[in-house]
Amino acid sequence: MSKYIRAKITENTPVNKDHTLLGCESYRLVLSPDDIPQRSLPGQFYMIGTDSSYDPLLKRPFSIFRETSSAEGGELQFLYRIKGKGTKLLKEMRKGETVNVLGPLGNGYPMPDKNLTPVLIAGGIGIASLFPLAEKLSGNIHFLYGARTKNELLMLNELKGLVKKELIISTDDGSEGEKGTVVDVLNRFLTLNPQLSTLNLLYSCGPSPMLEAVSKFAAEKGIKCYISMEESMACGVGACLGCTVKTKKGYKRVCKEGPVFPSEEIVWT
Amino acid sequence: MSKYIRAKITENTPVNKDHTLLGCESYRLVLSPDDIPQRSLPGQFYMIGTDSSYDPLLKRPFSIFRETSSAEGGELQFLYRIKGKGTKLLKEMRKGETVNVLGPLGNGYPMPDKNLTPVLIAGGIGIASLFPLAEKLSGNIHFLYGARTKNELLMLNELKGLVKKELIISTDDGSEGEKGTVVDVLNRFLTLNPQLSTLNLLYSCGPSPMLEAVSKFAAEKGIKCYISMEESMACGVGACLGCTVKTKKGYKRVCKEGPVFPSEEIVWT
Amino acid sequence: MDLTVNIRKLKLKNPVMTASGTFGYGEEYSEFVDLSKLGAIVVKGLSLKPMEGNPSPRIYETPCGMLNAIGLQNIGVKEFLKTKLPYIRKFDTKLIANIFGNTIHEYVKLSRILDDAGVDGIELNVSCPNIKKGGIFFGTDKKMLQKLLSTVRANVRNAVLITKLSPNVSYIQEFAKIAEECGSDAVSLINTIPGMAIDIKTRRPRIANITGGLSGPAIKPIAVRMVYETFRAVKIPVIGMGGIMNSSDAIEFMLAGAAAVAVGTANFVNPSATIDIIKDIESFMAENNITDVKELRGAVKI
Amino acid sequence: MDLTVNIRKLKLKNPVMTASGTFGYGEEYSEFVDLSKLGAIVVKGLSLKPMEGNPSPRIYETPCGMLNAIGLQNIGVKEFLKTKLPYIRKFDTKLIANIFGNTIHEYVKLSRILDDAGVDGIELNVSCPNIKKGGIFFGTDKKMLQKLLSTVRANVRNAVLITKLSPNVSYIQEFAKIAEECGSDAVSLINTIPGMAIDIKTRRPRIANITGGLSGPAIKPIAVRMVYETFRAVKIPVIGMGGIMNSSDAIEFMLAGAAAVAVGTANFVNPSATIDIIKDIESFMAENNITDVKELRGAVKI
Ligand SMILES: Cc1cc2nc3c(=O)[nH]c(=O)nc-3n(C[C@H](O)[C@H](O)[C@H](O)COP(=O)(O)OP(=O)(O)OC[C@H]3O[C@@H](n4cnc5c(N)ncnc54)[C@H](O)[C@@H]3O)c2cc1C
Ligand SMILES: Cc1cc2nc3c(=O)[nH]c(=O)nc-3n(C[C@H](O)[C@H](O)[C@H](O)COP(=O)(O)OP(=O)(O)OC[C@H]3O[C@@H](n4cnc5c(N)ncnc54)[C@H](O)[C@@H]3O)c2cc1C
Ligand SMILES: Cc1cc2nc3c(=O)[nH]c(=O)nc-3n(C[C@H](O)[C@H](O)[C@H](O)COP(=O)(O)O)c2cc1C
Ligand SMILES: Cc1cc2nc3c(=O)[nH]c(=O)nc-3n(C[C@H](O)[C@H](O)[C@H](O)COP(=O)(O)O)c2cc1C
Ligand code: FES
Ligand code: FES
Repeated sequence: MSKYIRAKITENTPVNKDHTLLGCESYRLVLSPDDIPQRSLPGQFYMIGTDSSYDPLLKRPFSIFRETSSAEGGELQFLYRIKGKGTKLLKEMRKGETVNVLGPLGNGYPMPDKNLTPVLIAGGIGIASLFPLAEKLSGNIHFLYGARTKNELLMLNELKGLVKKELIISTDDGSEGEKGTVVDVLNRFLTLNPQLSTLNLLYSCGPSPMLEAVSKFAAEKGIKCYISMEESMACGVGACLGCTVKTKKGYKRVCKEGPVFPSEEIVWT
Repeated sequence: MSKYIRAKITENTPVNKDHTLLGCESYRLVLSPDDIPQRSLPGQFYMIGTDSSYDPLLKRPFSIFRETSSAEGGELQFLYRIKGKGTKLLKEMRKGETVNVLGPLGNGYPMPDKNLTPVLIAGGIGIASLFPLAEKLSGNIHFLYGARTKNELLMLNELKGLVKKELIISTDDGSEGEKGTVVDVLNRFLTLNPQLSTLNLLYSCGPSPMLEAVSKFAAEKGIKCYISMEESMACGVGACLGCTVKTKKGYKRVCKEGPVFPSEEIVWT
Repeated sequence: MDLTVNIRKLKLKNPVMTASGTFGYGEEYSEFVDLSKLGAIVVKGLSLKPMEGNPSPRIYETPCGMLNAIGLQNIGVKEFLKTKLPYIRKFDTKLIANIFGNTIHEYVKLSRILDDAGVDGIELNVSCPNIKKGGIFFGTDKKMLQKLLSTVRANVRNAVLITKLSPNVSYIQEFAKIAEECGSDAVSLINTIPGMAIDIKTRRPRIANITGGLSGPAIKPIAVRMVYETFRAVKIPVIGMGGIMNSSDAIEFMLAGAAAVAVGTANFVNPSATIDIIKDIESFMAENNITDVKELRGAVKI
Repeated sequence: MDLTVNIRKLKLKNPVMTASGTFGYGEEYSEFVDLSKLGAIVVKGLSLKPMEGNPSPRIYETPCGMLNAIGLQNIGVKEFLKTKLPYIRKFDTKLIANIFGNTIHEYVKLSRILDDAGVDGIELNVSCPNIKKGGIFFGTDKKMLQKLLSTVRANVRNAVLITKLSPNVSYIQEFAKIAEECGSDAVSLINTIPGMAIDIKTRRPRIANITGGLSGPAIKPIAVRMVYETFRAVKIPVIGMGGIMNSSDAIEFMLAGAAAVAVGTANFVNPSATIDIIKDIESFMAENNITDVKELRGAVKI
């Protein structure tokens, strides 16, 4: 059961050091909802909006980053990057103000077989969706995390504490970790560890061109791969048919059949 | 010269005790503009808006309540009552956030002859516009101030300190001061002080039905009367012709030829 | 307090229905809305065969509104009857099927199938392209509309027949009159208004289909005006929609002349919008001593 | 960097003009805008005789937009020539007079007077009621429009002639084609869209005139679509407007096909909107290595 509830903001603060740098500005939003919704799965998301004005009108989808519950009630955590109108207004909201949230929504990542050590590949703010998967798998994963530049990288310390296998950081400009795209890194990583290719599983979340590259890579190597897709959303519950992606079985709704799809299903256009 | 400037909010707080009571919620807004605009006259106004969203779209007009200037810069003060969308959003704004202000606009109250002791008649939030006139006239005035109920009355202490002649408070429900409308009070006041009728001058600001009643009263008694009119505004500078009132000389713009008009000019419809 | 309204022979428990295409087949919102509380459910537009719809992006937010070009993706009438109709029938509400075809023949066939299946109402979406005449729409061509409606009318026996008008005309009331003359039981308006947005960085349209339909609060003043004009021109009931977000908006449409209203884009903003609107109409009536919601119909004071 | 654009023989220093009725006679905004920086000033609609206009309320804010029914209040062409024209002539910008009449004859007379007085452009507002035919508008009746435009065309010699189209039609490009065929130098669009709002407490229309014209960001997607459709249908320049608030919006209109743009409601929101837009178009061009603003015209990638 997903729910539509009001939630008070308990925190809404920058998460990266030099967060004012263009395209890097990222925030952590912590909400304490009036009513505790059902626990979510990694990869699921919430639609978040306000009702103070009709501009912006629609809610925006954000992956659930962390969930806690205590005797006093539950908490929902999100990581978001400033993109356009909606996120710009969200960052102006203060502790104590309320937002409306709808969720949890979508399918979430399917769990891997116990004997596998999957490779998680996050690009940019995709970290928000893969981090809880890494937690759920108790860090028994390899984690490749890429961004355009150092400032865009989030949760590095938390990742270092969590990931039990390889953690490889990369940036397009080489300002931190390896230089190159996360797909370059993936390529090198699997070339160095050929034993992982055949038996393994990839999970990826990030910008669409990256997902396409990861999917192609997975197809070439014959590795099973799950990717979390992004599309503009209106309803978030499967009613408007606005968020579809083309799959080999026709258009599917990112909000309902997704956001996580087996990469071989997607028809890239 | 009026100016269009950004101004930082330095205060935005409730001004009446039980300010949550329906229809009474009033706030004081203090702004420190980037650039000090020309000093205003009592009765002039500013258009205030934000640029965070297109809903609300238009700026809203507010009478200048107080102006201060110091070495560090000037301050503009407004008193406003919650009415609809725009004022509801305004009250949510915090210290440190910025608004856009356009002004000072309109004509303001004409100054009385030195030998006159005018009667100022404020209804409800009309106090915001007449208070600075009372100050400018150094309190050498009679002041009648009416509201629907006690909670709606603002600045009572300040008025008591300022007004040197009669200060008569009234409420429709009798919860403070005399019971009855401000026009009832005006009637009684001038009956008791017939000597004031012939030589005097009235200034009034308040809801439209009150202004109409005051105007009729002034016409009957043959007293000169200036009233500050309200109309919905778009531009505030005389360009859109949206804010007109019917006068004996055709439609006139409240934002340009007004907001203050000699009451005998207005054609009530 | 009487909240019931009649769309001719169809009695609704209250004047609030869902707008086609914004409420799926009802099921999608069943977690947030007790479907039995709704005046009626109008389902996503149905065609004879399943339709794929348009490529992405299909939606884009605009100031106080949104553009959509879903491309009438739907499961087809057969699948609808098999899986969706039985589901909705479990609830105590009326079911109105929204349909569209490329030819008059397709509309007729669809209407017959649905009428036979016992739906309560059939809403004809006449704003979709007529393939035969390439780019001419039933909804903007009076002769085509006349032909379509009289043919369909002759084939529908039980369901109430509603014509959903296109706002993309100079005088919508003229089209409403045609609907009335051809025997429509009601008209519904407005459908979305064609619009477009361009990404100045990529120089591409924001919607893959180039243009899309504008809905939401942005279009409300246009919709209210059209309902007002239509109400004065015809005697059949008018179902009003276009940017209804709350009970005040719904009441505004009723004052303009709507017998019932449909809630569209608002469902996306607030999944329980329909229920909130019904509740708040009741409160408004109580506060204003209105005992029958029908008193509001066309009661604007001119 | 070349910001100039041509509306046929009229060369503008940049593509940004003011929309009629939203900028008074220029003077009202002279405290906030260096008028010499504008591509052109389009003044409030003029009639032969001064007009009183409509009773209040004349304006009402709606979601991301506003309704207005000013009722074409204006000082009349005589007074305009005496006091307003000389004022604007002090600035280094082009002057376009927006006019309307109740009859073809009135349009002709007005155009002649203004052409003789040496205005740079005449914009015909054809969305106002034709008293003779009661409720039929030049702007929504093709035959009337044809007659009006060809008659006016024969009487204007020096000023460029611009036809301002009504959005209240099914296919605006058909009206643009008529304007082109009748010798209009350009078309401008869109005018406001008729709308209505009702106060549910008093049950009265929010605008004394009952209906008003909707403008502002709410209508932008509709306007962009119409500019796009028109640009593909005619060869004469298209002047685009409707909800332009900033340089991105202006560029969006140019990509859709506008040779120049007009800024309307935005002036109310930000009195220096026109100047900000010009500056920001320049920055956009610099950042994107665009040397000539004309490159943007119709450059949307389909
Ligand atoms: C399932 C899912 C999970 C997501 N999780 C996160 C997250 O955890 N953190 C985060 O920062 N971002 C996340 N996003 C992306 C986020 O939703 C967009 O960045 C956000 O909607 C942009 O809104 P805006 O108003 O700031 O931008 P604008 O570009 O102004 O948005 C305009 C419109 O486009 C839509 N839109 C634009 N970009 C996207 C997009 N990439 N995805 C969906 N809708 C879009 C918006 O909803 C809105 O309707 C997620 C997206 C999806 C689909
Ligand atoms: C010259 C002048 C001076 C004013 N001074 C003050 C003041 O000092 N303090 C104060 O509290 N109020 C003052 N007002 C009234 C104030 O402008 C309105 O209460 C306010 O605009 C309401 O906006 P809203 O969005 O909250 O209400 P809404 O009703 O939601 O407003 C909707 C629209 O109507 C317009 N509108 C509605 N009511 C009025 C109105 N009475 N006057 C003008 N426009 C209106 C708004 O501008 C807006 O466009 C003044 C009005 C004028 C004309
Ligand atoms: C995503 C979406 C899909 C729609 N699909 C249909 C449809 O299939 N058939 C139809 O007649 N109208 C359809 N509409 C139009 C709505 O039913 C309604 O007429 C319009 O959106 C105006 O109402 P609103 O502003 O409340 O959304 C759709 C609207 C939206 C936003
Ligand atoms: C208050 C107001 C008055 C207007 N007066 C006129 C007019 O006299 N003549 C005219 O052709 N258009 C007039 N218009 C229409 C504008 O010129 C413009 O076409 C329309 O507002 C859309 O642009 P916008 O959304 O940028 O305002 C007026 C618009 C407004 C808001
Ligand atoms: S957002 Fe509506 S179907 Fe996915
Ligand atoms: S508000 Fe525009 S003329 Fe007064």
